[in-house]
Parts: sequence; C-alpha cells; structure tokens
Amino acid sequence: MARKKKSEITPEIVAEHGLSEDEYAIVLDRLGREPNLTELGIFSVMWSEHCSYKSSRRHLGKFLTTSDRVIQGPGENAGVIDIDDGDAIVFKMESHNHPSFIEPYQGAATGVGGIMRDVFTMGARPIALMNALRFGEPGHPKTKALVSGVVAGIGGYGNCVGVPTVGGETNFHPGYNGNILVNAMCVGLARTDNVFYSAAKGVGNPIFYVGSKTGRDGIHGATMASAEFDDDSEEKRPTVQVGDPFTEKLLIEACLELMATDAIIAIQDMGAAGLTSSSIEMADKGGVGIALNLDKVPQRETGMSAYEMMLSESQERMLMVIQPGKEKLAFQVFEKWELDVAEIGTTTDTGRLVLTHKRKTVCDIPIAPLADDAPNYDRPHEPTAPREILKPDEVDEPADYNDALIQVMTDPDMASKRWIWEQYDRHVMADTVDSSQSGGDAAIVRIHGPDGPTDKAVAITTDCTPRYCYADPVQGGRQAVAESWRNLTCVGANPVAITDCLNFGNPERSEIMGQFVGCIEGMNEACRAFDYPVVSGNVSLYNETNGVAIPPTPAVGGVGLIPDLTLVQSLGGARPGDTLILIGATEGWLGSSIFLRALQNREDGAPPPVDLQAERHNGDYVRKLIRNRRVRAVHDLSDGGLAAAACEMAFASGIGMELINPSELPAHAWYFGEDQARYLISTDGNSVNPILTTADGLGVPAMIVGKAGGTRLKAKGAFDVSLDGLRGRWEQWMPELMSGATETV
Amino acid sequence: MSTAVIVFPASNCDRDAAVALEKVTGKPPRMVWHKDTSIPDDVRFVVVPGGFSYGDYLRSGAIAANSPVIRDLKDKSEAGLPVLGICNGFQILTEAGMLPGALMRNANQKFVCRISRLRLANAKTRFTSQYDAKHEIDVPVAHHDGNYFADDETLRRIEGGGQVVFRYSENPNGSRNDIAGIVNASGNVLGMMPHPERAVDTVHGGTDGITLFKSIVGSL
Amino acid sequence: MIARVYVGLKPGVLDPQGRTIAASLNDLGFDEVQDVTQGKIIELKLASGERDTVEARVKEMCERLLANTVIESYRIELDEEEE
Amino acid sequence: MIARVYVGLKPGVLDPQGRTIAASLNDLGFDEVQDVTQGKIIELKLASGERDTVEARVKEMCERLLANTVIESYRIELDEEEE
Ligand SMILES: Nc1ncnc2c1ncn2[C@@H]1O[C@H](COP(=O)(O)OP(=O)(O)O)[C@@H](O)[C@H]1O
Ligand SMILES: [Mg+2]
Repeated sequence: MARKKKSEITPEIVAEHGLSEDEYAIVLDRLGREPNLTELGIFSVMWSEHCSYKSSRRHLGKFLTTSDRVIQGPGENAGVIDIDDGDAIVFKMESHNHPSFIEPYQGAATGVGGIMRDVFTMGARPIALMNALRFGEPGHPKTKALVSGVVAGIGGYGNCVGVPTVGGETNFHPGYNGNILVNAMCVGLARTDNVFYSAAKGVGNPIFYVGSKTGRDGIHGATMASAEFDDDSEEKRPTVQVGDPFTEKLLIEACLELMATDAIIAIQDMGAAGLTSSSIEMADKGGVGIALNLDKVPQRETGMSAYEMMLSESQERMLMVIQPGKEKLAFQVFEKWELDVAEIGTTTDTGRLVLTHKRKTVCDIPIAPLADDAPNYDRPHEPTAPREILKPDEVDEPADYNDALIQVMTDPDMASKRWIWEQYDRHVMADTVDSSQSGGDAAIVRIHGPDGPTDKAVAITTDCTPRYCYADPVQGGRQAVAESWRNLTCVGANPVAITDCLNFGNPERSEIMGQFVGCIEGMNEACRAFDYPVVSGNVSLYNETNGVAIPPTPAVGGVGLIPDLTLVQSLGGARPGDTLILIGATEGWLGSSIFLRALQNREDGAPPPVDLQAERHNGDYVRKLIRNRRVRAVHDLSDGGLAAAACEMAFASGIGMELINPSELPAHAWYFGEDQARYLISTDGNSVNPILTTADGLGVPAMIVGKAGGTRLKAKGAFDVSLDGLRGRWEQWMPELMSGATETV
Repeated sequence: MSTAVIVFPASNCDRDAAVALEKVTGKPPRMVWHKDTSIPDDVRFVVVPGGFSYGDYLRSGAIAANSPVIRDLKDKSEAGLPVLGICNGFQILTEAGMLPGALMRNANQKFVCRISRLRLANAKTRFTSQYDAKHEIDVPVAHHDGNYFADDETLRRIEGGGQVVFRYSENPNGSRNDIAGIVNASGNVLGMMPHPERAVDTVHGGTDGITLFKSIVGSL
Repeated sequence: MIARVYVGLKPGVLDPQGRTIAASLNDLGFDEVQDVTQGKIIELKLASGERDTVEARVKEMCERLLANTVIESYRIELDEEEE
Repeated sequence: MIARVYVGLKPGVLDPQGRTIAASLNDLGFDEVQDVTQGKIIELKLASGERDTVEARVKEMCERLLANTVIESYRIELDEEEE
C-alpha cells in the first residue's frame, strides 16, 4: 500500500472521526503504522458507540439470556426462540432516534426497514411490527410535525412492505423535546432447522452484494447516532438515508427464496456503517479474512471513494457468503426479483480486511482488533438518589373527581392513540387476531405455517414507564419488564422472552451511567424472576440536547406464546351484570403517578415498588383463570391505576362500570394509585366465589371492586360520568392536538 | 376448474387472497407471476390482490396496469372472465381501463386502516348474490389512495346502470357518492377498496367477506 | 435531450392535496395564500433524436403511463441542451 | 399573483420513484429513456403584493412547509399575471 504522508491524519481528523486520543493510540499500535483515511474511517465507525457498545457492553453481559426456549440469544442480528412444532420466532427492537428527529418521515421509515432486515436476515418472514414512540410535550412547536412525520414514515414503510404494525406505545414528555425516541420492533417466523447466521465460514467462498446500489447516504450515520446534539446539528445535516420499501419487499422475497435452497453460508444486512460493519462482523464471527473489490460494488453515484463506499448507509442492502458452485443460482434468484447483485469478493485465510479500489489496495487491516479489541469502558456510574415515598394523605384529593377522571384519561400518555394506529395497516397477512384497535394489552398474531394457518399465536407488547425509570432506575427497570410480562399474561399468553431498546443520555456522565446500570439491574432481576430472558436488543446513548438528557427509557418488547387460539383473552368481553375483581394488593401508591402529573403538575415521589414474587404469583394465577375460562375480560393495572383500567375495559366492552372502594384508602389513592402486580378481571356471577376462594388458598390478594353494566362510569365516593362522554374526550385528544384546534391538556 | 391470483412485485395480499380462495374452492389457486404473458386457460376466476405493486410509485397501480399479464387479463375479461380487484387490485383495474374512474389520495391525505361498514348498493351481481341485500357488512379497509373519483357523467352512468356495488356507511377517504366498490358494465369485473379476504375467518373478528367469494365461485 | 412532463389534475377534479397545503399555509400565518394546486414534474433524460419524433414518443409515454387522463392533464416541454 | 414552486430531490438523494418509472418505461419499449426524476410543482395563488416581499414570503413557505430541505431543493417562479 502506498505510504501516506505523515500529515494526512491530523489530530483534528482523528477527533472528527469521534476517536479519542487513547483509542487512536490503540489503532496505531495494532496497525504498527498510521492508517490511511479509509482505514481510519473504518476504525471510527467500528469503534463508535453504536457499533462497539463500548460503554454498555460489560453491563449487557449480566442479562439472563437463556431458557429452554432460546435458540439464539443476543449477539446475532435478532434473537430466536422455539415455539414448538419446528417453528421459531425471531425478533428484535431497534432505535432510529437521531435520524427521526432530523427527518421524521425518512428517519422512522428507514428504522422500520432496518429492523425488518435484521429479522429476515435470520431466515424469518417478518409477520408483525411494533413501535415505541416518545415525543416532546404536545405543545412544543416541533412536536406536531415530528408526530405526523414519524407516524407517516412508519406506516409508509411497513404498510408498503405488507407487514402489519399491530401495536406500540406513545408517550409525550418535555424530557424528549429535543430528542425524540423512535423504537421499532419486528417479529418474524422461521423454521428451527432453517435459521441463518452471520458467521462467514470457509476460505475462498464468494461474497455477494444484493439490494440497492450504494450512494453517499448517511455517511457518518453511525457516528451521528453516538454524538450529542447541539443546536447546530440541524444545520450540519449529513445526507439523510431515504427508504425504498418496494426494494425491501423484493429483498425479503428474494432472500427467503434463496434461503429455501442451500446456497447461503452466511448472511448479514448492511445496517449502520453499512459495508464496513457487515463485512467485519461476518469475518470476525467466522474467524476468516475478507477481500473485497470495491469496483464491483453497485454504485448509484459516480466518483465514489473507497471511504464513501465503506461508510455509506444506503438502505436495503445485504451481504452474503455463497456456497461455491451456487453462484449461478444466487444470480438467478436475485435477477428474477430485479435486484442489484454482484460478487464483490471472497473469504480469505489472512484474518485481514483487504480492499482494492481502482487496482490499488486501499485498506489492509487485521480484523480481530476491529471487533474484539474495540474499547470496552467501565464508565463511572452514580446511583440515582432514592426519592421520598409519598403517602396518600400527603397528596391533596381533587375537588372534583369527575374532572380528575377526565384529566387522567386525557393525559397525553393515556388518551387514545387511534390517530396513530389507524395509519398502520394492522391486518395485512390476514393473521392479526388482536391489535391496537381493541386497546388491548398485547397484540396477537396467528402463526401461519407452510401448510396454512395454525391454532397457535404469538402475543407481542412493548412497554416502559420512563417517569418511573427517572425516579428510580432499578424499580423502573423491573417495572418495564414486569409490565410486558403482565400484558402478555392478560391476553392469555405464556411470556417467553424479551428484546429491549435501551435509550439513555450521555454515558460519559456518571449520573446517566448510573441510570443505565440501575435500569439494567432492575430489568435483569425481573427477567430472572420470571424466567423471561433477553434474546436481543439495542442501545442508544447520547440522547440529549444541549446537555439535557432524555428520561431513561429502556423500552421492552415482550413476546409470548398462545398455544391454542381458542384461549385468547381480551379486555373487551365484559357483560352487563359481571362482577369486577381486582387481583393484587393496593397500598394507594401515588408517587410518580399519572394522577399526580395530570392534576397537580407534579412528578415527584418514589415510584411504586415492584414485588417480583407477587408479580409472578398473581400473573400465574390470572393466566390459570384464563386457561380455565373463568374470566370474560382481563386488563392489567398500570398508568392511571384502577380507574383507568376500568375505563379502558369499559371502552373496549362497550358497557359502563360501577366501582366501589372497599379499602380504608382515600378515594384518590384507591382509584388512581399505581401499585404494581395488579389485574382487573370481569367475570360472571358463578365464577366469583371459586375465583376468590382459590386466590385465598394461593395467597393471591383478590377482592370484588365493582360490577359491569349501564352506560356510566361510576365510582362510589368519587366520579360519575357518561361512558360515551368520557370516551369522546379520550378519543378526541389526539385528533385535536394534531389538527391544531386545541392547545395541550 | 382453477382460480388464480396475480402476483406483482410488492403485491402483499396475494397470500391472503389465496387462503380465502382455497377456503371457498377447496383448491389452492394458481399464482400467476406478473411477467407471464397469459393466464392459464383453465382459470375461471382471477383475483388481482392488494399491495403496493411497484411501490405505488408514480400513481398507485399505474405501473402494474401496464404489465403483460394485465393486457391478457383485459382481453379475457372482455370475453367474460370474472375478475376481482381488491385495494391495489382495484387501482390497477381502473388504471388499466377495465373499470371506470380513478382512485385518488384519501381526502385527509393519510393512510387509513379501519373496519368499515358497507351498504350493499347492488346485491344482484355475481359477486354479491348470496348477501342479504338489507344487511350491512363489516370489511376492513387499509389504503392511502382509495378516494374514488369519476366525472359527473360517468358517475351518472354507473349509478344508473347499477354498477355501484358497495358504499361506505361512513366515508373514510372522500370517495364520490361513498363508493367503495364498482363493477364494469357487463358485471364480470369488480373492484373494491375494502378487503373481503381479511374477513373470512373468525380470528379476523368477522366473516362478512367470505360471502363475496362464495357468491362468485358459486356462479362459475 | 431532456423532456419535462408537467402533470396536474384536470379542472373539476377536487384537489384535496392542494387544499390541505393551502389550509396549512393559512394556519402558519400565510394569509395571502388563496388557493393551491399541486402537480408533478417528471423529468426524462432521453437519447437524442429528432424533436418531433421525441415529442411524439413522450406523448405516447404520457398516454400510456405518466398521466392518468381520467383525472390528469399533461404538458410536455423539450430541452435540447443536456443539463 | 401566481407563484410556482418547483421541488425536487437534492442530487445524491436516493430516488426510488424515478428509478422505478424509468425501468417501467424501458419495459414498455421506450428504450431511449435513460433516467427519470420526479418532482413536485406547487402553484400558489396569492394576494398581490410587492414582488420582493412576495418572493421572500414564498421562500419562507418553502422552508417551513413546502419543501423538506433536508432532502429536497426548491426553486421559485413568480408570475404577476393572474391566470
Ligand atoms: N405508537 C403506537 N402504535 C400502535 N399502537 C399503539 C401506539 N401507541 C399506543 N398504541 C396502542 O394503544 C393501546 C394502549 O397503549 P398503552 O397505554 O401503552 O397500553 P398498556 O398500558 O396496556 O401497555 C395499545 O393497544 C397499544 O397497542
Ligand atoms: Mg397494559
């Protein structure tokens, strides 16, 4: 390789590439010489936070990642679980926060495209999408445009590809004003004996490039996702990636078609840091070297340099190692689907990444240090100071409970998100059993095997309560996992495993790192208590603007198995005359509650503690009741407590509810407290006694809290409003926000 | 006797349509690739399924309407072959001139996915003969470009000729006269925005769509 | 040779897109906006040829694909200079 | 006063739409088509005013709503004559 002048790589260039002096010293040491610009670029993206997980790696290692259903845990493109009969579910969640803030439509769309590629890369057909969104306060000048762009982008991509977007969650909080979160999850279906991995094997095997041509899109996207925003970053926009769902659809069909043969040895999508990270990850995992001829890379623009090609983040591209002798077949399949395809290199035994461009060697570096010797920091972490516990009598009761109920149900986090999910095709593929439209706890998608629809289904949910995580990361981490487990339970599923998307601020600040470590600790405790492992995930750090970090937001995506579709449960089945039973204990926990925020504009107080034993106990009991067909409607209690759960059940069932307060607690604590491990169930008269008696025997707290019927939502000693009236307010909040007709609540 | 589903690049309701057809005929339909120049001779009924053929670039359905297989479909439909175009399939049939009018962007500019209640404007077609004319049916819609437009004269003609088959009870997209589905003048080509194939199984939450497939298959 | 095809809705066809843009602009305080219509420009880079033949070919492209003449009208502009 | 705003993708930004139209025209036998890009034309009917002021206002409309300046560029043409 041509020796470059010593001056080519100045300290400024190193700094622009986001490498610290220490990190650059390691580069020099491992190479034994100065890198050229292409090589520096490769090190910089591989060692970015986004690709190397340098601040988070050691902590992620603590997660429970195995169970008898886990086929593949973290470390591949997506996690894989066994759901019997030779079927496997492949799933993962990923963030596209920074790109979506800069260009909401394309940012969100390409986020969906990226997560789908992670899933079909493993040999799975994507069958469901979920989205977990966090926006700034509703009245913030940017919020409306961000909401409409992000939602249109998610729909625009998923709808076009033809994968149903079946559920999600949406929060609004000033903590996201300068840094929204767009987390997308994809669930796919594969056969256990036909899962594909990314480890390149063998020497001399052809490497294929498939998909769209490479352009100068998103160069430095990976480093952008790893740097804080400041007000200038809207000016210094790098080229934004544009998604092409049409090509993605073709890519899915083509890859699945080729995967049905034995032509593919290894496959990896080109995500962040495109060709660089895909080739290096494949080589590193397989312990081989890679030689690529960049002249063969399909290019959309003229005059692209090696640096640009290696760092481009053009979408809808895949890299694969093909079985020698199967090249023709591969070309045939990809050409049938009219995709760009090229053989661009081979695997080697050198352990090095060697790139040639215009007959010159433009990069020759050892692969091991790029992956294995990537920095791995133990950043200082300061635990979040515990907050004071707020007792019910330290919180003022509302003067008007009708108004209180309306305020709670039209809180931005509580109000109906119909405006969002009506823009998502929830039914395409014709296997959606339940989705956002029921307001249910988890979406349900039937397993459609090679021989047609089966009686099995998967349940899917995403959950996180950032205000709890902010108040107490450990409890918040537990709660996020526990709520996902509860939500799967509520629809009659056996919770199996989770994926996560850990969104935090700048890890170089010890209090942020403390939030990160605390949330992981809490999540992991819950995973272990429920035998509910983490099989995939994603970390997004540096989510802050001008030094203000987002609330810690470890979004959890849970997947459960419903072995028999006739045992599917919903919250919409309550009938007039049913008895309402509350499962779980109530202390009236108002700290960090929606009630406190919606009525008193306060976010203080310790969040509800999560008793993992009680969660498991109560949840297992509820699931048993569902299996024994003892219940007509089930909903877990979360934001807004008993009152909110009853309203949501009433909306879904289309009948009123009448609640009582059999406790000693003041009405606000009883109706709006957010104690965990609780469920509201609606059941017919005959089942009431058996349910209560069995619960008593098992030590599961259970009591009658009201009955279903009528056209009003009533609570003794508190509110009495018409069902339709409240539903109207609840439904109208978001359309009014988006039409600009009203200000924030 | 066979049925067929046409598959374009980025059709995405092709499998759904095939499942519905198999449910009604007991036999999987032929899947006909868009590059095929002709529809097999034993095919008695063709579904042009929903999706985003060619990404819906330029105009929904425009590029697909120019494919070889649609040219053949047009000829065969003129000779009487029954054809059902659903959603993107409806767009393709209007673009191909097999049905009058055009489907424009939804009036509110947004994609809409919801269960829509439909009135039967004509229960005497080959596609609707087994419906109870008085009943309204629930069928999901999911589209961005479902806003049916025809000029006044065309509208008068199709209304007068009983060509309007389904109407929305609550118009989700701005369609003229709440039109959700129409047939051609000879009554053998139906295009509709709602997805009957997504309402053929109790897990879908309703089975109002199956009657449509039963009607047409029963008429063959 | 460059051909530019301008495609717009025919008069009498309701233009919800234009109306939405107009309403949004008014909302943003641009009160001077009275009416908006939106159309497409399709720019084609073509192998060079006789002006008349090229024009006829582009017209054919419009009729067959680029415009839906049920709702749209079009106008063609040719530009001999390569840009 | 009429203002015409031409909006197109910035060079280098992926244009899947243009690419697909080009491929389709080629398939239809229009082999002379080498490349296609698609843009928008937004025609605004405005209350009359000083040319410079109007232009500045339309520019503001573009920046705030009509163009997505992250990926699109725009060009403004003013036409005093009412059409
Ligand atoms: N961004 C979104 N996309 C799709 N569905 C959403 C979205 N946000 C909320 N929903 C739906 O609204 C309902 C209520 O959501 P949420 O309050 O988060 O439920 P829970 O508290 O039970 O987890 C759910 O059915 C959910 O799927
Ligand atoms: Mg819930």
